[in-house]
Order: sequence, then structure tokens, then C-alpha cells
Amino acid sequence: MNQTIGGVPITPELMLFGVIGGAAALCAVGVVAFNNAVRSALCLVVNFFLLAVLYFTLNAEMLGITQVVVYTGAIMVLFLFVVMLLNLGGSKMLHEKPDPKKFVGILLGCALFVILGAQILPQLMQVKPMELTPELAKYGGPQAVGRTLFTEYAYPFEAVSVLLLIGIVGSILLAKRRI
Amino acid sequence: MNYESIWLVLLFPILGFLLQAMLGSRIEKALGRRVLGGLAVLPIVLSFAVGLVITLGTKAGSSHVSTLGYWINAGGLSVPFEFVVDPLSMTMVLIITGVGALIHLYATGYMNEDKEYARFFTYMNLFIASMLILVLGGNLLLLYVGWEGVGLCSYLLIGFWYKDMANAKAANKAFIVNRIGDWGLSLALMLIVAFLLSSHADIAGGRYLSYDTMLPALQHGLAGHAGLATAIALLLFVGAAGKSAQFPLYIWLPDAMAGPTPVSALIHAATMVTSGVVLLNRMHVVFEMSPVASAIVCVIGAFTALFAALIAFGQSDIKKVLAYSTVSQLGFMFIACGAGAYWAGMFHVTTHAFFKALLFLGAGAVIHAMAHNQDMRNYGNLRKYLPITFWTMVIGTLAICAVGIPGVFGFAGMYSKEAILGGALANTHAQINGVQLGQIAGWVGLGVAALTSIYMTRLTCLTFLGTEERWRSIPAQHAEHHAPDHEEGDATEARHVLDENHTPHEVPISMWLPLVILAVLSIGGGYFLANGNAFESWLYPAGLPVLGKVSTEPSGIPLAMYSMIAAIGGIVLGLAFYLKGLPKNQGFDESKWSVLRRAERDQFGYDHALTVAAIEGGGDISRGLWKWVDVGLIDGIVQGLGTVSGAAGQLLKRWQTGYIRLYALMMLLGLIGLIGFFALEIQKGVR
Amino acid sequence: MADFVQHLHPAWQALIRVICFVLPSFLLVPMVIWWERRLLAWMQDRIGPNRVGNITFSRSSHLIPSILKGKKFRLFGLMQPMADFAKLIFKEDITPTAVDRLIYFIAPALALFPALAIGATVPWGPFPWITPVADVNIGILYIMAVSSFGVYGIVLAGYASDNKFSLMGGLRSSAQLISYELAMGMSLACIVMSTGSLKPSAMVTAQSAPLWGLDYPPFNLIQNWNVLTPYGLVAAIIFGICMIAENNRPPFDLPEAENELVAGYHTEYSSVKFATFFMAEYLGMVVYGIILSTVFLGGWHLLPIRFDWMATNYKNAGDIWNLLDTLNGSSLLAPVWVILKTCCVASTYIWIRGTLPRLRYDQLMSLGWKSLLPFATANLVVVAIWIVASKVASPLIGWVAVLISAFILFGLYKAINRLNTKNRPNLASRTITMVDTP
Amino acid sequence: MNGVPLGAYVGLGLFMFTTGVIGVIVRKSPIVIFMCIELMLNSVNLTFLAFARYQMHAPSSSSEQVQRSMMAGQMMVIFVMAVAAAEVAVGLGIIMAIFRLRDNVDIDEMNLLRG
Repeated sequence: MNQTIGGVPITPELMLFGVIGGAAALCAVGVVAFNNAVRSALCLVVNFFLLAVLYFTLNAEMLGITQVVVYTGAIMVLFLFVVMLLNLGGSKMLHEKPDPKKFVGILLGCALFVILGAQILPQLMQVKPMELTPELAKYGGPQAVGRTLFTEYAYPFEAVSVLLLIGIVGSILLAKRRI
Repeated sequence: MNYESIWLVLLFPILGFLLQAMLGSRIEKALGRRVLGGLAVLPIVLSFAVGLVITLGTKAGSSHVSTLGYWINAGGLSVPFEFVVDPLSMTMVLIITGVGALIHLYATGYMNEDKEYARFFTYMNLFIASMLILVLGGNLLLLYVGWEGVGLCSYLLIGFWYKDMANAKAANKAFIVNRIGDWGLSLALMLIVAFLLSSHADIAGGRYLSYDTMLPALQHGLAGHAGLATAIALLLFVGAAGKSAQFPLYIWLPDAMAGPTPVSALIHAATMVTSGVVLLNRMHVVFEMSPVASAIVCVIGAFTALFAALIAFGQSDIKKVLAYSTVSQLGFMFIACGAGAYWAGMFHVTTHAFFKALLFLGAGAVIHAMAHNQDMRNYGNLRKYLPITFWTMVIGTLAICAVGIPGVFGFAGMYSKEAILGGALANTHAQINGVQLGQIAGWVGLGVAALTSIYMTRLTCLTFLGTEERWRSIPAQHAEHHAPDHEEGDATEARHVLDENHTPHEVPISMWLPLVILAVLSIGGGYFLANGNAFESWLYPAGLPVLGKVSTEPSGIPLAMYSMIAAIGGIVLGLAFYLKGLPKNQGFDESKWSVLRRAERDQFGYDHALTVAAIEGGGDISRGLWKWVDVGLIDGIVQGLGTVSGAAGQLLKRWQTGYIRLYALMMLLGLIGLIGFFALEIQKGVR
Repeated sequence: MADFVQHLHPAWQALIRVICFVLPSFLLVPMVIWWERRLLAWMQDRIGPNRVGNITFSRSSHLIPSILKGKKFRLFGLMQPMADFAKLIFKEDITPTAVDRLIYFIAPALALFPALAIGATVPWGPFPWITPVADVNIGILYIMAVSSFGVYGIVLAGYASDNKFSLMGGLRSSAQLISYELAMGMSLACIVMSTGSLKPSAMVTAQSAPLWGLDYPPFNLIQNWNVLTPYGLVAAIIFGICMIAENNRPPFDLPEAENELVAGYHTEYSSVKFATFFMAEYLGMVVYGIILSTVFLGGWHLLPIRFDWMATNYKNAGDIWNLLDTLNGSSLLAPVWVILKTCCVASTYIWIRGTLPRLRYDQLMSLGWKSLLPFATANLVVVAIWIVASKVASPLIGWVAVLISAFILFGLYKAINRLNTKNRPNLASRTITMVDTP
Repeated sequence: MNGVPLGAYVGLGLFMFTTGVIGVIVRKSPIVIFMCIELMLNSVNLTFLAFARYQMHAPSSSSEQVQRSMMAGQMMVIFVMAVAAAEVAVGLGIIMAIFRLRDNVDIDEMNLLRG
């Protein structure tokens, strides 16, 4: 166990993270790379699910489960629903012809990754998580999240609820043929 | 109930206003006019009751500030919502709510035939609220709020019957002329703040406009700055003159009689027009520091009193006569203020509120009975039909003529007018370079008192006395119809035309009850308030801060006798001229009028000249501004800018391709540039 | 046994837990299939499968031991599911050419996944060392999360088949599941609120409290099963309806409505893949039954009677009460009670299938959005009122408040309904009366 | 996950974000662009949670400030989720409306708003 990668000792935990994170990254690439919108969506679902698992590894179990409920359970189903309703999957697949924008976009994206990564990541490679004390272990549970959400963050919470209401009304207005 | 409950006084009229404004027409439909009228009167009565209780708990010369909350906090200047409870404000509160309540009661009867009952009382309640803010406000800015509020209500109520162009024009005139006064007041405000800020006056909390901190600071700070004191005082006086209809700016008040009569009584006689006097009473320190300004106030007051009294002779409209009489009486008040007898000014405000409201309401009763015809030449012998109105009007007339036996008993006006004239004749404060302009004003005032008696007697005689019932001789088509609210084809219109068949009827109880109450006040109010200098020691028990005790008893002049002669003599002269009825040279044919009277009717050409100057001269100036400055300069700049930016836009719009992905690419490019730049900077820093 | 398990490596423990959950559920599936066919047949006045598994030994063969000769063993057709399964496995597995292969293959697996995983937080009995698979304090949320996966299998199957009927089935399914998940979540939230915990095991424990929170006879003789409380009953009914819809069972089987969509999303599936869908449906039935019985029906208790209270208060017959208490809730029989309740729930499923005709699509939507969701939300309000009132005052006052608020809410609902239908007189004519009354 | 440094999580987040950015630029279908935006939002969520769990200069995990900032990270994630949900609802509505209008959802053909 003296092997290191980038100065970090390889532990089983790191390997687990590598598997999950690698799969998530692959799925992220899949979202962009698949020509078929349904496959993109599927990749995204898997990505979100893996992210939820990563949230669990960060002791944020409430948010992990919320991630599954909200993203994979609702948002992605909506995506799939719309993709299928518009039948964008197979027969009407958009013809994506080669485009200079594609090349430039990929190049610039990579540049972004390199610049930001070079700036940020080296310092963070040595940062270890805080010791998981019993009171710390509770921080991701529904009780702690709920208590904070309804006390300290009550106003933002209300604001977000209003936003959601407006979103509902707006989407109904947009989607209805005749009101 | 101590002074902290003063906000209650303000609350009721505001609630009444909101009620009338939001639910008025519904209440009217559901419960009828009687309930609606009651709901309009009730808040004022409640306010009066609360005000009375607080007044009874207020000691003479005391001053309390009740702060409700903060309003403006900016750059060291702090203006809270504060109300001041002192004898001056409480006097005004009692006048406003007391007389206001009576007039509201009266109006429930007077406006009974009007369609827009709720709108009328909405405005009336709002007016009461604004006026209360004006007098109760603990700082000049709050006073300014009330000042503008009453101006607005005045405008709305003058133009209440806005379907008639003349009324709308009168309302506009009042508003515009008041603007000049407001301009002066706002300049005075800014000047005071600027002066106090620049002189580093030591005022806790930055309350530079609150009376309790500002006045001592001004007294202290203006000591070496006579010119500045004069400037502030004159600017304040411009404001006061605008609102209180003094000479250069009085022209709006006669036209304001276009509004309903209760409005004239409440706003344009009893309360709003006296707010200039209230302002001067509030800010008397500044005037005390400046004899020149005081002298100017005296002169303007005396000239206005004389001028308006003369014009009153040329008027045949009953309300116009009363309007000019109001202007004239306001002139008296300013004479007192200029001469330093501030309490006398306030005293006259009080008594004037009683008898002028009475006179206006009486005139309203007459107008009501005479089918909204306001021309006195159509009246005559009305005492037969309107006994209550007649006797109360007679009392009002005696009060305004200042009749009484000095030292024994007199009508209300006697005490206040004598105090004013005495103060003016005894003072040595209002003078310029040794010329005692204040004393001259006092002598002029004495003459005007005689004139007052004459024209008021003229009014009474033409309206009530004589045996000829002159409206009997008008055929129907000649009727001047002064109730424009009634639309054509209205079935009730026939009843309202004044013609030979018309029979006046005494007004209902809701209208004569206020008359009686006001008549009682006009008889006894002065005696009660002047008894043992009660009013003076109530308002200024310790005298004025600079001038000290102001004497109102000129030495060596038998003023009491002179004024009694003026009053009684005027009445006798008036009776001699007009008891027989309408003189031939004042009939409908104006070509038979004397030159002087015609000049008086036209206000000596002043209004006309001013209008011409304002409209034509202003038009020329504006046209010049439009042609050269607006079109040439400003439009040139604006359009030049537009052209330049349009050209730039033409160049830049090529970048807006409509391709979202291209935009995203550009954003990414910018982001990378930005992050790269910072990364480079950090790298440099590290190295 | 408890000690033995607890001393194993955690990985072994986890395996045991999983097996203890999955195996019984899997074993229940063929039973439920057989039971459904038999029960439906009985309801429809026919016989149903009663032959497979019947063994009649030969009278004359030498190979048969003499005691068995000529004997008949009747299994009432219990082996029918096995026969079906064998048939499905050995059928030819046809994959149409135009399908999206990857998705076509993973869709059945995705359909089975939630059915298997959803029960992982539901306890079978008071044995924390072996069940549930994970007793986490987000148990109910976990159920919601996993049940939301159920849509993917169907939707993707519908999409991948490259068949318009399948696609329609998938579309219907996604809309249906999203709609009913809301009301389901709301009804579960009621119980979460009244229990104060998201753990299913805590919910079972909370259900053994005195009825309605009133700690005096006769209420403290009865357990506070959620289905016995007013709001719990409403929530249970809503949950039951939503559960059937989530499971695509009749009358909510629109994704596979055979008279409109051939066979819906699994039109193009055959052999093992079809069997997987089939199994997912029945496994879903079983697992949802377990959840319903855990959350609403008192979990592993057989009867809603508080024998433990009696044991402490009637000491003269304490042993009997203690024995009954053990039998009722804490013996090894507890899983049996759970399975019993599950079977009852499954029977109700079948009963409903045999009774109600399939809903039209708009009826389905309006039931979900216009009836169940408002009712569940109103129920949530009522529960909140109960909690506040019983905390502030007493449980009894809480129930009074619940009654009052329920009346008010019902009145509001009626008023709004009247306002809504006032301007749309043709609303009534849109519903079709199924049977013409003469 | 004691053996995993913060850099790993942040690196994954950064990778996902970059992928999302590239996807927005490269893809033509508005729905996929939408998905890429969701991807970016989620990468940010991951970073938030990672930073909440790995407090770099924390004195001790029991101090109130640390706990508050741990909760702050989670709260931000919750709000991002809510906003994303609203955004998806409206965005998909818009896409539906456009599709209904033009029977085509190529984002390069939606270029009416140009100079």
C-alpha cells in the first residue's frame, strides 16, 4: 500500500471513488457524445445516480436521496417524456454535421479544464476530510437538514417555493394549447 | 390620555378617508346617504374629542414631542415622524376638528342633492388629515407634507364640479399660484438646513428641521446674520403668502369659491388659509431676528387688507364678497404677526374661524335656499324666509365688524382685532431705517376695519333686508345657473331654477345646527378667550424669546374708542346706503356703475394684468425656449447621441447572429480569458 | 442466532440480510400468480388452473413404491407458475431488427430493479440483526426514490422497441407514474409527520402505541395502527390507489392496455425478457404489499391489541398476556404475520382487478391530479393540525380540531368544485356512464 | 472516505462541468443542451458538498461555525435543485411550444432574434 498517485496513497476508498467517479465521468461524456437523445438522457440518469452515491460517501445522505428523488425520479423522467413526446429519439435525430464550432468548443473546454485544474487541484490534493465525530455524522441526516432549512434558511426556502410555484404556472401556460 | 396619544387624532380622519374612498359608494348604496354622512362626520368628532382631552392636559407654554418612527435618515439629517403637542398645535387641532366637524355636519345637508357624495367626503376627510399633519407635524418637513396635502385637497375640492370648465380652471389657478408659495417654503427649508449644517450647529441626532431643536439653534446662529435671517424670513413669508392669499398671490382665493360652499367655509376661510399664520407663529424666532422682514410682512398685510376690502365693494356675488373679506382679514393677521403680536394673529385666526365659517355657512344656506344662485342682486328680504340663517348671519356680521363695548363685552372679532391693532400701533419692531412701518400698518388697519363694517353691512342688507324680493322679477331664461353638476335633461333641474315662482325655504336641521353653534361661539368665543389675557398666556406665557413681552396697548392712543367708532360708524354708513335695497348704480347694468366700483370689480386690473403677463409673456419665453434651447440644443444632443449609437449598433449587430451556441462559445472565450488572466497574475505573484 | 450473525463480518451480514429479504419475496411471486388466477377464476365463475402439479401414481408400475401406488396428490395447480416459467424460458427469444439494442436489453432489468430494491428498508420483524437490509433514517425517502425508478424500465422498453404502440405505452406509463408518485409521497408524508421519523421500523414501533394517543381504556387496549386513525385511513386508501397505479396493475394498466396498444410496452418482448417484466409486476405487488402492511397495517403485529399493557396491568393472568404478546409481535412468527398481511393486500389487488374496468387516460389523470393529490394535501394539513393541537392541548382536543378542519376543508373543496363546474356545464356529459340503467 | 482527497471530488466536478460546457457548445438539440446544463449544475452541487465536508482550515469539527458552514453547503445544493426543477419545468414547456410551432427543434434554426 505504498503506491501513490499524484502524491496520494492508493487506498481501497480511493479505488472505490475511482470506480464510481470514473463511471460518472464516463456517463458525463456519454451525455455529450451520444447522438441519440434518449441515450444521452440515460447516461445522465446514471450519472445522477452515481452522484447520489458520491453524496452518500460525503455523509450527505439526505441530499443523496433527494438527488435520486428529484433528478432521476422527476426531472429526468420529464426529459425522457419530452424526448419521446417529440419523438426526437430515432427517426428525427438531428443531423449534426461537422462544424468549426465543435472543434473550437472542445478546444476551449479543454483549455478551461486545464487552466482551472492547474490552478485549483494541486492544492486540494492534500486536503483530508474532517474527523467524523458522532455529532458530525448527523449533519447530513434529515433532522439536521430540516432544522436548518426551516430556521436559518426559512426565507430562501419560501422564496424558492414561490419560484417553484411560478415555474408551475409558467410551464402550464407554455404547454397548454388553449387556456 | 397624555400627549403620546396624539396620533389618535390623526388616525380617525385617515380611517374615515380610507373608508369613504374604498367603501363609500357601496355604503351609500347599501345603507343610504344618512349613514355615509354620519360616517364622514364621526371621525372628525372623535378627533375633536381626543384633541379636547389632550388639550385639557396640556399646560400653557409646554411642548411635547411624540415620535412615531423614523422617516428620513440621510447624511447627518434626520427627519422623524414626530408630532408636537403644544398650545399652538392644540389650538389649531381644536379649530380644525371642531369647526371641521360642524362643517362636515353642514355638508351632509348641503351636498345632499349631489351625486358624488362619497367622493366629496373622501376629499374632506383627507383634507382634515392633511391639515392635522400640517399643524401637528414636529418638523418643517412634516409641515411641508401637510402643506402639500392641503394644497392637493384644496385643488380637488375647488374642482369638485370639474365638468364645468370654469371650476377646473379655478382649481388649476389655485394649485399653480400655491406652487409659488411652496417654492418659497421649500427654499426656506433648504436654506435653514444648509445654514444649520454649515454653521455646525450643535443639534443632537441631526434633527435639523424639528422645531424643538431648530428654533433655539436658529436664534443662536442667526444673531450675527441679519441678512440671512431676512432671507429665510422672507422666503417663509412667500410660502405663507401663497397659502394665506396675501397680496401678490391672493388671486387664487376668490376664484376658489367655485367649490362647494362647505369647502369655502372650511378650507378657504377657517383652516387652510390660516396655515400661513400658523407657519409664522411656528417660525417667529426668524422674524424676530429680522425687523426688515417683519416690516415687509406688516406692509403686505396692511396693503392686502385694504386692497381686498376695496375690491369687496365691487362684488355682487355673495361668496366673492366673503372671499375678499377673508383675504382682508388674513391681512390683519399678518399685520399682527409682522408687528410681533403673534398671539394676536392666532387669536384672530381662532375668532375668524368661528365667524367666517359662520358667514360662509350662512351664505351657503342662502345659496341653498336660492337654488344655487349666488348673485346678491337677486336676493332681498330673505329674513322673512330664512329667520335662523338671518339671525346667525347678523351675529356673524357683528362679530367680523368687531362690534362691542370695550371693557364690558364684545363680539368675538372685537377682542382679536383690537389686539391686532393695538399690537401694531404699540410696536417698534417692524421698521426699516427708522420708518415705523408697523405703526403705519396699524393705522391702515383701523381704516380697513371701518371699510369691513361697511361692506359686511352691504352684504347683510342686500341679502336679508329690504322689502323688495328681487328674484321675483327675473324671468326664467335669465337665471344664472350655478349648479353645473346637474346634467341636462335632469328631471330635478326644473326645481333648481331661480325664477319668479321660487319660494325659499329654511334649511334642514343638519345645516342650521352648525350655524347656531358657530353663532354662539362668535358671540362668546372672544370674550371667553380674551378674559384676563387667557389666550396670550396660553400661547406665549413667557413672551417671545427675542422681543420679550409684546405690548398690545399703545400709549397715548384711545384705540378702543377709535375702533368702536370705526365699527359702529361703518355699520351706520352701510345701513344708510343699503337699507333701502339695491342702489340704482349697483344694478345689473354695469355701465351705470361708478368708475371706482368697476375698477374694484375688476380687482383694479391686477388679476387681468397678471394673467396676461403670465400667459402671453410666459408663452413668449416658452416659445423661445422651445425653438432655441429645446429643438436646437437638447434635441440636437439627444438625436446626435441617438444617431451615433445607432451607427455603432449597426456595426455591432453583426455579432448578434441568433445562434445561441455561438454566444455560449463567446462566453466561454471570455471566461477563459478572465480566468487565464487571473491565473497569470497569481503565477506572477507566486514567483 | 442473533449473536452468531452479529459476530460475522459485515459483508456476510449484509448478504444474509439481502437474502432474508429477497428470497421470501421471490418465493411469494409464484404463489401470488397462482392465487390471482384461481381467485379471478372463482370470481368469474370458472375453475382456473388446477391441474399442474397434480400427481397420480400408477397402480401397476414396478418403479413406484407400494404405498404410493394409485395415490393421487393434488396441488390445486400450484405448479402452474413453474410451468409457465419453463415455457417462457424455453421459448424463442426474438429480437426485432430495428430496436435500440442496448436499451432494449437493459430495460427489463431496469424494470425488475426497483421491485427488488424497494423493500430494502422495510423490516420483516423485530429482529434488527437480520432485517431490514438497511435500517437507515431516510427509509421512506428511499422507498420514494427507488419507486421512482420503476418508470425507466417501462419507458425505455417502450422507446427501444421501435413500435408506436410500445412508445405510447411508455409515454403513458411515464405520465402515470409521475402523477401518482406525488399523491403517494403526500400520503406517506402524513405518516412521516405523525410518526416523527422516516424509519419504517420506527413507524412499526410507533403503531403499537395506544390508539389515537389516548392513554386510557378502552383506547389503550388497542394499538394505534395508522389505518385505524382517520387521517391514516385516508392516507392508506390514497397510498393503496397510488400503489396500484405505480405498479401498472388493473385498473391502471394503461401502458399495456391490450385493446388499444396490443400489449403496450412489452409488445416486442418475448421469452425471458417478457418473463422479467412479468415477474417485476408481481414482485412489485408483493413488495408494495409489504410496505403497505408495514406503514399502515401495524407491521409485524398480528392483531391491533396491546397485550403488553394488559400484561403489566392484569398481573393475575400475566403469563397468558405475555405469551399472547410474544405471539402477536415479537416471536419468530412475526415475518409470517407480515406475509399474511401482504397476501391480504395482494388479494385486494386481485379483487380490484376482477371488479373494476380499466380507466380511460383522462380519467386516470383527473383522478390522480384532481382527486388524490388534493385529498392527500388536505390530509397533510389535517395531520399538521392534529400534531399542533395535540402538542399544545391534548390528543382529544387534537381530534376535535381534526374533525373541524376536515369539515372546513371538505366544505372548501365542495365550494371550489361548484365554482369550477359552474361555468363549464358540459363537464358532466364528458363522463360516460358505463351501464345504461333502464 | 478518509483516503480520498478533496481534489478528487473537485476534479470530478470540474471535469463534469467542462463536459457540460462543451456539450452546450457542441450539441444542436435543445434538449441535450438542457441536459448539459443540468450536468453543470450537478457538478457544482458535488463541489458544494465536497467543500462542506472537507473544511480546509477548520479548527475542530465541533465548532459552531464549522457546522453552520457544513449546513450552508447542503442548503445551497437544495436550492440549486429547486431552481433546476423550476428551470426544467419552464424550459421543457418552451421546447414543447417551439416544437408545436415549428415542428422542429434544431437550435440553429431558432435564430429569429438576430441583429
